[in-house]
Amino acid sequence: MNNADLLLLAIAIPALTPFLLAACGKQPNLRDTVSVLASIATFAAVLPLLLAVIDGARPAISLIEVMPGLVLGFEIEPLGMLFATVASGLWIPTALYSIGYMRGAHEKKQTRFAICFAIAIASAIGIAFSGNLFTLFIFYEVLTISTYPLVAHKETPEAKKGARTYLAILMTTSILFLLVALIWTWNIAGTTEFRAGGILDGRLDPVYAPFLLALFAFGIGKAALMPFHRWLPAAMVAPTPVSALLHAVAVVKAGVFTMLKVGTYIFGVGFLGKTGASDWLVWLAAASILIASIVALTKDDLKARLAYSTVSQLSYITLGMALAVQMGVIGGAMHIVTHAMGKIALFMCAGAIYVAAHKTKISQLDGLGRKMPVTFACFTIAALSIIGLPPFAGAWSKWYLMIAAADANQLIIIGVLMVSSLLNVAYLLPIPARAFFLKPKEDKAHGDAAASRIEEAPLLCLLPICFAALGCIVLFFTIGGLYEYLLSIPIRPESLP
Amino acid sequence: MPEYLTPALAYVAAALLVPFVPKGALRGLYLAIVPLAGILIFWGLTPGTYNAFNVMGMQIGLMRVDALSQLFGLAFSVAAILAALYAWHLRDTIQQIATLLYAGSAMGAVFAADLITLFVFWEGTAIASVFLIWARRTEGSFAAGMRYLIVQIGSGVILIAGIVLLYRETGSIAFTAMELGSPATWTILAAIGIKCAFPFLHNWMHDAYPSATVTGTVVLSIFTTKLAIYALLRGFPGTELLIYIGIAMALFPIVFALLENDLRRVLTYSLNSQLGFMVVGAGIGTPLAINGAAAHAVASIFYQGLLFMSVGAILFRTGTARATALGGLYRTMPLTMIFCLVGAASISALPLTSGFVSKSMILSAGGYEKMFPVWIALLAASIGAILHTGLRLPYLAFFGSDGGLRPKEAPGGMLAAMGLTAALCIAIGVMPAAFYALLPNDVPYEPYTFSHTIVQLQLVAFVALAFALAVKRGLLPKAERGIVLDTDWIYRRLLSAILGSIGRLIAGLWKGAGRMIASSLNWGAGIVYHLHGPRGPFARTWPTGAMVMVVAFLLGMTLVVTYI
Amino acid sequence: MMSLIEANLPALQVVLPLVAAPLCALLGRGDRSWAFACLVTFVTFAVSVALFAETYAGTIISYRMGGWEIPLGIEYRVDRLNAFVLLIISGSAALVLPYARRIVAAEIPAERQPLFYTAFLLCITGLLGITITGDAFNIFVFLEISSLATYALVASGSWVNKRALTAAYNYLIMGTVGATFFVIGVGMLYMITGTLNLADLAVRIVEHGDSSTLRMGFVFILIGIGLKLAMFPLHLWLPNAYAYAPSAVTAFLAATATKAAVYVMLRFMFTVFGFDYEFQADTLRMVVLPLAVIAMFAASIVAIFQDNLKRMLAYSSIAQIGYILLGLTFLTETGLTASIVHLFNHAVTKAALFMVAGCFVLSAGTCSISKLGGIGRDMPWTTAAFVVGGLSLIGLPLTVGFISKWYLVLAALELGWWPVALMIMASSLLAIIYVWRVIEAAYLQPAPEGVVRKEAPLSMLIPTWIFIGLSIWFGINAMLTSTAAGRAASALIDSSHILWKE
Amino acid sequence: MTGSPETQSKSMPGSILLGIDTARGGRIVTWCLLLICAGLAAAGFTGHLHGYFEIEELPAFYGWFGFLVAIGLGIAAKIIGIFLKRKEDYYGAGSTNLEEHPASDLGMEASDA
Repeated sequence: MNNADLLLLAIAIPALTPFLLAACGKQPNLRDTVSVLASIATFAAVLPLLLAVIDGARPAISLIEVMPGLVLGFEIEPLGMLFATVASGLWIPTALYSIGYMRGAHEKKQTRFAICFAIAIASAIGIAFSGNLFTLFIFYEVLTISTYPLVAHKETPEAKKGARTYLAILMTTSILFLLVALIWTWNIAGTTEFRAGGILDGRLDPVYAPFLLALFAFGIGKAALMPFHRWLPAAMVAPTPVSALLHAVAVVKAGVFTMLKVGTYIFGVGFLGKTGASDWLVWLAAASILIASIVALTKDDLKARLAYSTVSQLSYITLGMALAVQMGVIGGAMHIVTHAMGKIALFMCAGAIYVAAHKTKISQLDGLGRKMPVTFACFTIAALSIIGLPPFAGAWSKWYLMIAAADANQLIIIGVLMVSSLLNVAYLLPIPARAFFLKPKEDKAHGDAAASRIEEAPLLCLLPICFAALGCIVLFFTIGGLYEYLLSIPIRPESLP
Repeated sequence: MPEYLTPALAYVAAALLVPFVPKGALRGLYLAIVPLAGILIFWGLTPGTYNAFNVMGMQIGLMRVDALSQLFGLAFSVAAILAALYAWHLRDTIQQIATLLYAGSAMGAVFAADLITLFVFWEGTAIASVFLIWARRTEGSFAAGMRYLIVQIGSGVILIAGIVLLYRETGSIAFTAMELGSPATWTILAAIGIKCAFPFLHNWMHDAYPSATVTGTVVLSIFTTKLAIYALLRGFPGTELLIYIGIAMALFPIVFALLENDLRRVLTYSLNSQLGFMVVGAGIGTPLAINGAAAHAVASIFYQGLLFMSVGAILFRTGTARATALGGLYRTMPLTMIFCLVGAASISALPLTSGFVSKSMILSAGGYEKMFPVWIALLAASIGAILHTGLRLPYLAFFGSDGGLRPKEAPGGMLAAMGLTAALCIAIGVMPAAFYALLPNDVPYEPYTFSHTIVQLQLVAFVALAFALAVKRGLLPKAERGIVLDTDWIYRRLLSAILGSIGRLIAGLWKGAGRMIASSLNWGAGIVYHLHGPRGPFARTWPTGAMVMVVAFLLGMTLVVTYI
Repeated sequence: MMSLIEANLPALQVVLPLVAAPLCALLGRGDRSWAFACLVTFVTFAVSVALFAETYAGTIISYRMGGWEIPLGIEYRVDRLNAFVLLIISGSAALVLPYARRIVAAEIPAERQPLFYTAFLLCITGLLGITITGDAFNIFVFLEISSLATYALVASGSWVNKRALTAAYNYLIMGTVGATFFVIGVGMLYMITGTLNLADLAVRIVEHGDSSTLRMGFVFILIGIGLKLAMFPLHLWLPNAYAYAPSAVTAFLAATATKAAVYVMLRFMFTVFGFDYEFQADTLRMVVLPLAVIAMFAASIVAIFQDNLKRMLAYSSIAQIGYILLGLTFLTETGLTASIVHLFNHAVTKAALFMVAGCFVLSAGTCSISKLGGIGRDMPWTTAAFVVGGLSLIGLPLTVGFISKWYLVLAALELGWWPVALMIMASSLLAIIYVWRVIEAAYLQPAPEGVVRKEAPLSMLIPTWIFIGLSIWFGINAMLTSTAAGRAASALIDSSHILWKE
Repeated sequence: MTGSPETQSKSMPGSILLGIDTARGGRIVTWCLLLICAGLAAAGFTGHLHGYFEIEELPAFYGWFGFLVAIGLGIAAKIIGIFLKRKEDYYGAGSTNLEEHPASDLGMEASDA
C-alpha cells in the first residue's frame, strides 16, 4: 500500500464510519466499539504517513477536476501532517471519553452524535491534507455543517440558539470573506495550490495584500479572531466531548491551521514580511489575546471560561503567522499541538465534573477537589501547560512565539505574551485552587467525612483525562523532535527580507 | 547520552512518591532523608558542568557545580531537613509534596548552568510554593495565594522574555555574569528583582508569607528570596545600581517592622531588610563583598528560619501571631523563647552568632571600598534590625504585657528543629573558619578582632538600652490591632478601584451599546419586516391593476434611461 | 429511417410534443394519458440529448421549416447555447412527469387529468419552441403557446385552493402584457429591418444604425421578456402562480419557464442587438443591474418571512433570477458563463426543492413550515433531499450552487466590482437563513401531535433524488456544465460587438 | 479559676524568669543594661579601635550612634504610623488580616490542660 492510498484511507475510514455506525445504531455496545475501532484505524493510517513525511515523502493525489483548473486534490506537507496527526490521535481518547460521558450523562441520540463526530473528523483530516485552498475550503464547510447537529445536540432552546449563532458566524465569515478571498486568489494567481514561498509574491500588488489578508483572516472564522469569536462560546452548549475534541482541537485548530497555511503557502512568510501586510493582524491578534483573556476572567461558567481561553490561545497561533518570521510559523504550529493537548484535558475535566458532580459553575466547585482529586490534579497540569509554565508542553510554544516576536522586533508583543500568561494564571488556576483548598459552601453543616469521599467520573472519562495530562508533560521533554520536524516546513528562506 | 540525575530530579521523584509513604513517623523520616540524599548527589563533585545536552540548538546544563552553587545547595538542603523536622507533626500530603517540589526547584535553579533550566525551576518554585499558602484553606489565603502566584509567575515570564531577548542578542543561553545595558539584561534583572523583593516589587512577600500555614511560612522564608540573591550573585555581581537598591531595601522595611502587629509580618519585613544587605554585597561585587553576601544569605536562611519557626510555634499553640494578643509567653514556652532569642541575637549580629560573622563581611567590604554612605546606611539598618527583630519581637511575644495565654510548649518536632537551627547559628558564629571555607571566593577574613567585637557589643547594648527607655517613655509605636499600608495598597485598593470603575464603565457602555444596537436592530428588523414580511409591500399579492402600473412605470423609466 | 430522423431532429423536438398533446386528451383515463405523456417527454429528451451531442463540438444546426429559404421561411437554429437550454427543459420534463402521477392524482380529479397532461405537453412544446426557433415572431407564437398552457396549468390548482384562479388570472394579465410588449418590440425591429430572422436581424440592425425606433424596440423587448422571466419588480405574478399551481407544475415551471425566457433575453441582447451601441450596455447596467441586486436581497428577505414553503421557494427563485441577470449585465465571458451555468444549476436545484415541497404536501397535507416540525424523522429521505438542495441554494461547495456562485463572484472580481462581489455573498447568507428555518423545523422542532406522516412514494422520491444527485454530481464534477456554459458564453460574446472589448 | 494566678505560674517551666515583665523587673533590666553599656564604652578605650572611616574614631561612636538612631527610628515609625495604619478590615472580608488562623492547621493546647 503506497502513501497515496494511505492518504485516501485516512480520510475514507472516518468518512465511511458513519454508515457502519448507522447500521449498528440499535446496538449501543457494537456502535461504540465501532467508533473506537474507527478512531484507532484512522490513527493507524495516519501514523505511517507521518513517518513517511518525516522521511521527506510528500504524497499527493488528485481526485477530480471540479471546474477547469480547480482540482479536488490532496497533498501532504509537514504542517498538514501535524494537524492530521493531532486530530486523529486525539480522536482515540475522545472516542473513549465520549462513551463514558454520553452514557454517564444519559444523553439522547448517541448514534447521530457518533455519526456527526466521525464526519467532522474526516473533514478535519481532509482539511489537513488538502492540496489546495479550494479543497481546503470544501472540507472547511463540511466541517461546519457536520458539527452543527453536534452543537444543537441537546435540542433545548439554548442549544438551538447556540447552534444558530455557531452556524451563522462560521457560515457568514466563510462565505462572505473566505470564499471571496479564495476566488480573488484564483483570479490573480491562477491557482490555489499551496506552494512553498506562497503563490502571491509578484502577482499581488502589495497595496492590496493587507486587504486580501483581512479577507482571509476574518474569513477563517474558525480561528475565532475577534470580533468573529462569538460562535465559540455559543458552541459550548454542546455536550462536552464535542467541546473537547472539536472546539478545542479539530474545529478551532482547523481554523488556525488554515491561517498558518495561508500565511505560509499562499502569501508566503517572505512576502508578508516584505510588504508588512500582516502588521495590522499582529495587533489585532494581540488585542484578541488580551481581551478574550479578560472576558474569560469574568465568566463563572466553567466551559464559557475555557471557551474564551481558547479564543485567546488561538490568537497566539494567528499571531505567530502574522509575525511573518520562521519562528512564528514554528511557534504557531507547535502551539497547535501543545494547546490541543492542554485544552482537551481541560474540557474533559469540565465534562467529568459535570458527569460526576453535575456542576457547571466555577463558584460551585469549592471543595470538589477532595472528591475528585485525579480530575483536578489533571486540570491543574493542563492549566499550567496552557499558561505556558515548565515542565509542561505549553512553555515551549510560548518560547518560540516570544522568539518570533523578538525576531520581528516586536518587543511590545513580547509584553503582550507576558501579560497574557499572567491573565491565564488569573483565570485558570483559581479553578483547581478553589476545588482543592476551599470548603464547600453548602456543605459546611455536614462534616468533612462526607465531603472527602472520592466520587470520580467513570473510568472511561478519567483515563483519557490522565492521558492528555500526561501528554502535556511528555511533550515538554520530547519537544526537540517536534521542533526538528517543524523545521521542515518549507518557507523558502531566500524569500525572507 | 545525557544523564539526568540531579538533586532536583531526586526531589521531584521523591515528591511523587510521598502519597505512597504511610503518614506518620515514616513519612517524617522520608521527608528528612530526601534532602540528605540530595546532598550526596552534588557534594564532593569536582567543579564543572554535569548533565549537559543540546535541545533544539540550545546548550542545556542541568548541574553546574562550583563553590557558589554548592554553598547554596548545601544551605538549602540543610534548611529542607530542618523544615521537615519542624513539620514532623504535619499530616497534610499536599503541603509535604509542595515542600519537596519547592525545595527541589530551588535546588534545580541553583545548579542551573543555563537560563532555560533556571527559568524552568524559577517557575517551579513559584508554582510549588503557592500550595503552602493555599493549604491554609481560607478565603483570605486563597486570594493572597492568587496574588502571590501572579507576582511570582510574573517574575518568571519577565525572566523568559529577558532570556528570549538575550538569546536573540548573543545566541547563547548560558547563565553567567551579565552587563546591564540591553533590554535583555534589564528585563532579567527585573525578574530577579521581583523574587528578591526590591523596593516597590517587594510587597508579594509581606502579603503572602503571613497568609501561609504555620509550617508553610517557615518553608517559604527559606528558598525564594535566597534563590534570587544567588541569581544576583551569579548574574549581576558588581552592578553599581544594586548598591542603591540594596540600601533602600535595607532601610525602608525598618519602619514597617516597627509598626506591624502581626509578628510573622514583622519577620517578613526584617527578612526584606536583611536581603538588602545581600543585595548591597552583590552590588559592591568585590570578592569579599560576594563572600559576605553569600555568607549572609546562608546565615540568614538559618536565623531567619529560626525566628519564623519560633513565631510559628507560638501561632501553632496559641492560634494567633498578633502581638496584641500575645505577651508573657516565657512562662510556658521557655524553650521556644530561648531559641527565639538565639535567632534574635543572630539577626542582631551579636558576636558568637552567625549574623556577626556574615554581616560584618558586607560592612567591611563597604568599608574597604571607602563607600561611606553605604557603610553608614547599613549600620543604620543593622540598628533597625536589632531594634525590631532583635528586641521588639521577643519582647512583644514572650515578655511585655501578659496576654494571659498559657499555651503548652511547642511539640517535639518543632523544638528539635528549632534547637538544631539554633545550634547551627551558634556553631557558625563560633567556628567561622569552617564556614568561610565554603564561600565562593578565597579571601582571608577575620571577624573576631578586638575592635570589631567590642564595637558590635557596644552597638547592641546601646540599642537595647535605647529600646528599654523607649518602651518606658512610649517613644516606640504601640502594638495595636490593625494593618499597615504598603505598596499592596496600589493593587489591592487603587488598582482594583480603578479597574473596577473602568470595568463598570465598559460594562455600562457595552450594555448601553448592546441595547442601542439591539434596539436599532429591532427597529431595522421592524422596517424590514414591515416591507418584506408576509403583509409587506414586497410580499403582498398586488391587485392586477397595480401590477400593470408597475410594469408601465418601469417601461417608462427604462425608456428615459435609454434615451439619455 | 434513422437518417431521416437525424436530419429532422430540430423539427421533431417541437413537433413531437405538439402532436402528442391532442392525442393525450383523447386517451381518456388518467393513468393512460400520464403514461403516454411520459413516453413523449422521454423521446423529446432523447432528441434534446442528440441535439446537444451534435452541437457540443461547435456545430450550428440550421433547419429550415418546410424547406423555405431564410429569411422568408422559419429557421430552427440550434447552437451550443440553446441545445443546452433544450436539454434543461426536456430533461426537467422527463423527470417531472414520472413524479407527477401520484401528486396529480391527489390534486386533480381523474377525469380532468388527460386535459392536464395535454396542457403540460403543450407547455413543453411552447418552451422548446421558444428555445429552438431562430425567428423572432415564431418566438412570440411559442411564447403564447407555452403561456396559455401555463395559465391553464396554474388554474388547475383550483381543485385544491381556489386562489389558484386569481393567481392564474393575474399571471394571464401580466403574461399577456409581457408578450404584447415583446411583439411590439419585434414589430419595431421589423419596421427598421424588414426581417424577423434573428441572424438576419443582427446584420441588418448594424447596417441600419442607431435610431429612436431601435431604442424603443430594445426597451419593449427588454421589459417584455423581463416580465416573462420575473425580473424584479416585474415578478409580482410569480409567487402566487408558483404557490397555488399543482406541485408538479410548480416544479416544472421553476426549472424551465423562466429559463427559457432568460435564454430569449440572452439571445436578443447578445446576438440580435449585439451591443453595437453604448445605450444598450448602459441600459443594462443602469436598469437591470440595480434591479438584479435588489432582487437578490428583497426577494431573499421576503423568503425569510414566508411560512408557505412553496411561496418561500418562489421568492428564492426571484432572487436566483437576480443572479442570472447580474451575470448577464457584467457583459464578460465569465459573467455570461455564470449566468448560463446558473440556468442549469438553478433549474436542477429548484426543481428538486419544489418536488420536495410536493412530497410534503402529499404526505403531510401541508407545506407550511410551522407545521413541518419533526418531519425529518418521519420522512428522512425527502427531508435529506431538502437539506442538500438547500445547501445548493446557499451555494456551499460540493453542490451546483457553489459552482454558480464561484463564476459569478469571479466575474465580479475580474471587473474589480468589489461591492457587487460582496453583495452576492451577502445575499447568499440570506439564503442560509431561509433554508435553515426549514432545516431547524424539520429536525429540531417537535412534531405536531396526532399527525401521521409517511415517507413519500418511490415514484416521487426517485425523480427528486435524481435532481439532487445531479446537483451534487455537477457540483463535484462541473467540467461538463462549466465547459458547456463557457463555450456558449464565448459563442454569445463572439456574436456580439461589445464596444469596450479589446 | 481555682488558686491564684501566681501559684499556677509557679508550676510553669519558665517560672525562673517570673516577674521580669513587671515594672520592677523592667527597672532592673534597664539598670543592668546601663551598667553593661557603661562597661562596654569603657572597654572601648582599652585598645585602639581601627575602623574604616574617621568617624569611627569618635569616642564610643557605635554606642551613641546606635542609641540615637534607635530612638530616631522609633519616633520616625510613630510618625509614619499615623499615616499608614489602618483597621484590620481595610481590605474587606476575605483577607488574611481579618480572619483567624484555621484551627485545622494548629495544635492549640493550654499548658495546664
